[in-house]
Amino acid sequence: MIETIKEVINKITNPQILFPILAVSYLFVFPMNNFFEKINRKLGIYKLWTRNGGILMMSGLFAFFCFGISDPNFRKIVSKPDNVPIVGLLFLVVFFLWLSMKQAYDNDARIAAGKPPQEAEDAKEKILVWPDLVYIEFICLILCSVLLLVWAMALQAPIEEPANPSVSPNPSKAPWYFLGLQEMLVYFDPWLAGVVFPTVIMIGLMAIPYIDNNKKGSGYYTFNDRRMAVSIFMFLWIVLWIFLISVGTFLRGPNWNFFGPFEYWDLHKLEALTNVNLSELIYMIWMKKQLPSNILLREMWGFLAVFVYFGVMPLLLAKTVLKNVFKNLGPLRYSVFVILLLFTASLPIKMLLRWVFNIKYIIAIPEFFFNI
Amino acid sequence: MSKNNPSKPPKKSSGKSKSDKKIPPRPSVPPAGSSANPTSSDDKQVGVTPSQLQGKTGIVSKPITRKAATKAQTSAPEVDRRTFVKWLAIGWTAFAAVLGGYGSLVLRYLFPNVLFEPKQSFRAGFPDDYVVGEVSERYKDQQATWIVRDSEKIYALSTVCTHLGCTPNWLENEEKFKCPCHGSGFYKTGIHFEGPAPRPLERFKISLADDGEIVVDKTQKFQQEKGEWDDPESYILA
Amino acid sequence: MSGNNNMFKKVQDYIVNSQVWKAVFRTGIPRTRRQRMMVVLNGVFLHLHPVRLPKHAVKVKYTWCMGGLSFFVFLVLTITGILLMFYYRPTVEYAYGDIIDMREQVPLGIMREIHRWGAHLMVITVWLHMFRVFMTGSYKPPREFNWSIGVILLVLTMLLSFTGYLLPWDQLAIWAITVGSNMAGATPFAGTGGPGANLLAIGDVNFVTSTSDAKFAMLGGRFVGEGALLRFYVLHCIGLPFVIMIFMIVHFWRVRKDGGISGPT
Amino acid sequence: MGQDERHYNINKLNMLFAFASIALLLAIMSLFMKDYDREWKDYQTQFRAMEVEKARVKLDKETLTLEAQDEYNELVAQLEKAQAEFDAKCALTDEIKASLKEVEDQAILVEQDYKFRKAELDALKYKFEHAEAYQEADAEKYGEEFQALSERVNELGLQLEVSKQALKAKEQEIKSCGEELKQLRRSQSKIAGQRDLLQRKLDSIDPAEMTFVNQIANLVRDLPVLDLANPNNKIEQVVLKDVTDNVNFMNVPKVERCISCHLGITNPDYENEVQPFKTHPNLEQYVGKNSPHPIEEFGCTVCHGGRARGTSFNGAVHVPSSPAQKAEWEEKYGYHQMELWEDPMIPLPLTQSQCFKCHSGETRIKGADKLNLGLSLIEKSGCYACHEIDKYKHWNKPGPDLTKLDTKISKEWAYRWINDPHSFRHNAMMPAYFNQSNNSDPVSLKRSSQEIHAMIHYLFENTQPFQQAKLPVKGNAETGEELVKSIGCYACHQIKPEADLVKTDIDNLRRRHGPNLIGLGSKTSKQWLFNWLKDPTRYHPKTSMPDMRLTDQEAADIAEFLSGDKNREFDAQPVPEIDVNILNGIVIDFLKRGLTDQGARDKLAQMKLGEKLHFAGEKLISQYGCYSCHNIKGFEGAKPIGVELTEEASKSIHKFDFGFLHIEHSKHAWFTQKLKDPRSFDHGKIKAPDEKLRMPNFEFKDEEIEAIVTALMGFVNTSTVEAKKVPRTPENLIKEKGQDLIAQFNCQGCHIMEGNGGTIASTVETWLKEYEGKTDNEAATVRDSFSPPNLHGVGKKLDPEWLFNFLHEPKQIVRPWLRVRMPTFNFNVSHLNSLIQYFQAVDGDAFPYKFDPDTKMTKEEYAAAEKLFSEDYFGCTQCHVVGGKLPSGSQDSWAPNLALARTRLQPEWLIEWLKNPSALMPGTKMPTFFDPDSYEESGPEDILDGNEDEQIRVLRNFLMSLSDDTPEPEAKAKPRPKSTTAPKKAAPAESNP
Repeated sequence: MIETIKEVINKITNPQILFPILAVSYLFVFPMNNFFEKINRKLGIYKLWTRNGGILMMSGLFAFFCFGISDPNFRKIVSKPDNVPIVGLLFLVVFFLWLSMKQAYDNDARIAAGKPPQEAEDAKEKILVWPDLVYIEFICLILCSVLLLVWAMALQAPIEEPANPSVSPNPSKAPWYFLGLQEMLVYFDPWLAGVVFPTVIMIGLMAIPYIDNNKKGSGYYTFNDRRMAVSIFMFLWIVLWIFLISVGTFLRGPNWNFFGPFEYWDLHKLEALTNVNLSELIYMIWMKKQLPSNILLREMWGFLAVFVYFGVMPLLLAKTVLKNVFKNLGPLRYSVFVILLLFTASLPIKMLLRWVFNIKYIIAIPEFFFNI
Repeated sequence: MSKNNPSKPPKKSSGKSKSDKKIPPRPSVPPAGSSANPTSSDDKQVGVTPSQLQGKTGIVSKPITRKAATKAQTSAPEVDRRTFVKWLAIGWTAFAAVLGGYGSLVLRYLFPNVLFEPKQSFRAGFPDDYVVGEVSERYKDQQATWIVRDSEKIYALSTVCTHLGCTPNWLENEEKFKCPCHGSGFYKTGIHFEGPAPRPLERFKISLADDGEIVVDKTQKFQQEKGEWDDPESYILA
Repeated sequence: MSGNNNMFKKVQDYIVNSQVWKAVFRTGIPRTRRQRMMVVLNGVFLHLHPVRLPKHAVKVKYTWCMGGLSFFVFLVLTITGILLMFYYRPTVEYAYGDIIDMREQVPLGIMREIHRWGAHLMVITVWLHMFRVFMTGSYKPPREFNWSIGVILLVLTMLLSFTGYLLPWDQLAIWAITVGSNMAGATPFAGTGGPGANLLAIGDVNFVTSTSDAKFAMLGGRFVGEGALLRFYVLHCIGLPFVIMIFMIVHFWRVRKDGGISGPT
Repeated sequence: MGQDERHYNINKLNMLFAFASIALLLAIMSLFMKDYDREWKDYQTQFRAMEVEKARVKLDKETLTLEAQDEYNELVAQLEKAQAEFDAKCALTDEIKASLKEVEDQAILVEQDYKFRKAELDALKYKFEHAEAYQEADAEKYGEEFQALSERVNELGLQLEVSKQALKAKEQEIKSCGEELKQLRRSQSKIAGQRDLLQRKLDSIDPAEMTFVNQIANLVRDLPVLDLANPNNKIEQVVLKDVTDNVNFMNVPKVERCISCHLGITNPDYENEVQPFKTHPNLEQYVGKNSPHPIEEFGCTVCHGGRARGTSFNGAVHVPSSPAQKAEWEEKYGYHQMELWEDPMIPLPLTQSQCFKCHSGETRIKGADKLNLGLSLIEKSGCYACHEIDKYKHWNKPGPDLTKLDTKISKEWAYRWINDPHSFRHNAMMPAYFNQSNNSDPVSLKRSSQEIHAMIHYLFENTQPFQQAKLPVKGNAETGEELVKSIGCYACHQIKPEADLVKTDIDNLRRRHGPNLIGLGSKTSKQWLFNWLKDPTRYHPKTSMPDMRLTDQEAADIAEFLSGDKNREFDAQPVPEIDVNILNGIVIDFLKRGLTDQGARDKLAQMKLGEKLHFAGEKLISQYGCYSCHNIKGFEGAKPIGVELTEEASKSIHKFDFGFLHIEHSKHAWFTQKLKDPRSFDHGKIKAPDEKLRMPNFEFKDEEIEAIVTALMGFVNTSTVEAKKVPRTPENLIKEKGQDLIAQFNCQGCHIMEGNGGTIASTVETWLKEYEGKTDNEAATVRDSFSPPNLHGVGKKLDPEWLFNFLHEPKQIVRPWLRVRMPTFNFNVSHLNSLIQYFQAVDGDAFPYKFDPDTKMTKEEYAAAEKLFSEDYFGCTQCHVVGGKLPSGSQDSWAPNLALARTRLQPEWLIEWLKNPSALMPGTKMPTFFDPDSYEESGPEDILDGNEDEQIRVLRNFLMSLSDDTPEPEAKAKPRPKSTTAPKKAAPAESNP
């Protein structure tokens, strides 16, 4: 029985399955528009953000780890000193997600009832910084110190064999906070995953205040007032960042193969990795022709796809789905926003292409290290 | 206080400091008996709480004073005060101890458990290895030490000339140490007798180990001009 | 008992009224409202705060205290980091042994554990701080710029952690950095493995080579070796802390100048 | 609550603060405790208690023995008396003190005055010199002043001397009074020195002996934080400059902290204590201060492995030597395997492996029996043929030459042999390639049979013609058997099946130098055996089988005897037919490597059966690496197929494929498994036939595996101990080369060399019993007389020229009574020279310097010598053979031919030998005529005035003059051969081992 459950979990946690599940369910958990909102209400998903929902989520997570810890493979991965912070991170993220969403929903309810949000209610009253704030901060610091000391006593900082440039450990992992990027390496070339994407992420983050011109929702927790912003952020933060880090930490073993949480990390496990480039797919498989020798001709379709994606899609979106957004943001903001959005979406799209069509590169010009 | 705080209007601050001085004794006055009876609220209104006093200083608006007073009515203030002091005292005592802990943590951290420096003490064989009246140069290069045995004792001489730190040579025929740099001369005992050296050579601490072997400890020095050569640690009897 | 008490009181009064005490603690015990305000105004650290705040801003539920904790953990890291520098030598010869000795020999070498876990904790608190700021919409005008500073602080935090990762000079360190630095080698135009590198050539002379690309600039060598160790050490101990301090000052300053902690308008 | 500008209840905050602070305080305190609580501190505390206990016991013993000594008691009494006397007479009275003080004060004053003036003088001197040098005006003035002052100083100097003398006299006066007391004290401390030392030690370490304050201090010094100052518990470490740890980028000095817990390691008092306090065994050899491997220079981990910096049980990476010990450690020390250290401790049974790091040149390392056994097994099994090992680079291929195979064996025999060599001969050296754990399934078995056919086809097709002489005479099996048993075949061969119970040791391995000779009748023909015995090198030019110089009759007899033994069971094994289908499969697999699928198929269709067999055979021989051990035509110069082993044990553990086997993940476990079942790492894997593991099975016994693993664990990168290696001096190199040759030619199968070998003696004993009718006891006592001689001291004894010729071609019979024969080995000139140099190096004799003393004698001398030689005196001829004249005594005590002394022995040695034979060769039968204890009276008085030296000299000269009817040895006629003027028979240097 327990073995079957483990088997099922091993299967489900495969990113090919788990990622789509997360991506789809995310739409209902953080509904972007009324359609999803309706379903959310109908299914009662919003109840997650109540006290009971919080208890349920936290205890569910806790129960999962309790269940898993009896398994030697799971225990080994989870209790690696450098992985413990990520376990902690998972609990913290779930907790704070719940905390923020609960307050947001409470406030939304108040606003719906015609009352100001809780923060506005509170803000009417002024509090002296000394002693309340200062004191509470001080206590926080002390508790934080306690946490740090206990952590330091409980876990030894890892130290492995002396550095050896001729023997690379399998798997070689980047520090955990970069594992999201390393996970992207599976789908993108290093220049994209390691350089362009981090840069875009940084610029995108910095650009948030300038794109989001929604006047509402400043200084209080709310979901209704800034549905679009919150749900996009949640996708980036929970699905593309925290989730990929967890995958990279717990589920990627030797040779960067996927391993379920209850699976033994076998060095010799092989996975079929057979990929084709878009050009090959089009010319050789669909058109049954040879690859043209001219690079530009060969990669014509790829360039076209990229052009359509970044050039035509924004216009199309502006006319259709994002009509309102375009109206709200104006052309300049909109174009920055939509480009960032498309960059964001390119990761799941590339993942899907890989999983469904085994596509490796949209544009593949290895002669110039230019692969997309 | 006004002296210390020249930027503030003196009048105000002096007034405040006056009231400040008055306050502390008052809340502490109520005897133990009254605290056992916290519900007798009428009396308590006489006892002035700090928040009321704040009101009196006139910085805070009236309604707050009133509120505070009502609050004082409902929750026994002197009990509050006692618990206040109690927990605060516990908290700060513990925190002071924590600071002490941090201090000793850093202090202890500064002294490692091992040293990578070359050892300052060395074993120099057994007393019988040395001939009476001879200056042994066995440890001159490695340890910068001469070991001398005379008719009654063995002592360890530093090979550093007291003039400018050169290493003198032992001239066996002339029975003296002669420094090649500036010509200082020392007797076998280390006493200087010629040249510019201002004082005799130094002697090192010397002792016998458990197994009877000689141990020379270079961290401890004995100087003749300070009369330290009589110290029993500066020689061993042979 | 009461005599003792009086005695105690007298001594206390004497001390509290002495010139030294007053010179140090300007405001005295902050019992009055005014004193309480003065404490905050006069203290160099406390005056990061305004004197009064709207109530929601005092609630931990609202702020999660994550910004403050991030700063506190940074201070802890600075102190433990300085102490670690007493025993650590950034050379391929000694680095590994020195770290081993932190556990085997150095008294209270647990300092290293505090430092390492503190670094992880700081990354987490910074992320959660940003999460909170986003959820409360606190980046909205007038705080747009400070959000951008915050993003820079986030990047610096991760870089600090990343540079520190190499210093133990064990397998974990060297290969994590190798993976990380290989990405730098794929920088477009500036890395030998990146697209466009071979366009930066005049005639047959290539200007982006393995000794002149982005990866080399990072490592001070073609691969992770002595040069990388020293560079990372200098960046970790001096370069990045210096930069992050400057940005932190700006960040804190802007928090106050942008109207204090965010709240509903 | 809200309106007073407060939000939180201050009391609750206070409480929260108090709790948080207390929590933090507790956290810090436990931090201190955790840091303070170290294993080594506990051990040191325990050790101190033990030390106190031991010191107490010793002190008591010492005191008791002292008090039992009269001398001591007397001394104590005297001392008491002297003390009393001293107190009465010489006590320092105030008066004396005052007078001394007066003199002292006077002296100080004078000295002070002198010093002041001296200082002024020095200053003035400088001024004067300066002024003169720069020709200043007042130079003259200074000169005068200087003159005046120096006179004054001289005067003062005199005064000073006087006052010092006075002081000295005064002091002497006081001192002399106590002189006797001092003398007594000194002699007491001489006698009771040991006790005083112990007492002093005890005072410093035993809390019971301390004052109260010191007891407190003793406690306080080890408290947390305060232990920064001067603690009892300290980490002890040794930093080794020239023994290093490899941290991949460079080698860094080892920092050894093992002695922080292993506190009694160098102290013989702790022999019976438990770990970690136990004394190291064999302190004279290891760790001890006067041993060749003192701990200050070698540390511990250079031999034992592990993490030298570790200060905890797990941190030092201890490794248990058995599952039982592992369980024990887990309970006792919380042991867990530390995976993240590449150099874990070597399990105790394998520790000898590390001797190889520095002693790798030596063929047999003294004291490392297990390692030696492992190395011997590697040599015997020919591991070095497939796996390159630096040490054995120049060794010959271990297997026989296969280029003339068709004359020796049949195809059927070859099939059965390759299929299962151990079924023919239980201890065959040829390992088994087939019927192994990865090729025993039905499909593989079928394929195997065709593979063998193909290889045999190739081998028999690629042979050279070999002319076999016909048997000239008919042999007699019984005589043959006697010959085999007596002439020395048993030094290298065995015939009877060896019981499995026989332990594998070096001696047994020497007996297995050549193959076991059972069942030879099934293998080869009488004729081939005859030809082989007559001249082995004709069939196999590089064989180590020597020429026994057999007559035709002898060779025929032996051939008759050996070929009589047949292995019927083996002969009955079926040989399957060639199956073309399976063969096609094999061929096409190989064809596909170079061709396309279709191309391969086309090619196959064109091949005839013979071609297929030839093609597959060639590929298979190269796949299995048969040519690594055997000479096979077409594979000259092919590279061996195995992994190089020179630094095998330095390879990262990650590079060992443990497959799906659940064994301990350590190198030694992997080696053990590999040797036990070489193919087992294929277990559970799906592999094509040519991807499968190929290492054959040698069917080693468990103890053999342990020995080989010991050797393998020593095959490491030695850059970390470069400075500690046995120095590569010319002498060492010569010795090592000689030892290497001795191992290759199995000299120690017959001779005892450097105290080892001579394993043939036991078979000589059997022969004596079987054929000479000796009883068990007789045979045991005389067996050494009938065994090959002990070669102890040969370098000093034998004339190098003679030795050279003898080794090359042992024509001269030194010991005619011996049945065992010194064979003619296939030595080349460089071998011969190396061996002679080796013999001389072992004896510390300079080579090739030779001193020829004058051996001429006067008539009287000759007469005297003859007398000594005669029956009346020493009776040399009773035992010694002289030319054709056999001795008169019993054969058991016969001794070498004295007629050869002139050419064979070194004259200098002969003198020493006559003087005291047993000093040169302990246990020799040669009687000692000149008793070394009473040398002056030992010689007969009536000859040469009883002058022993003279007697020995003339006797020596007499012996050197002896000759017999045997012709003058040719060596005398020729100049000493150099390597360029090699004797005809010796093969050129490069063609031989």
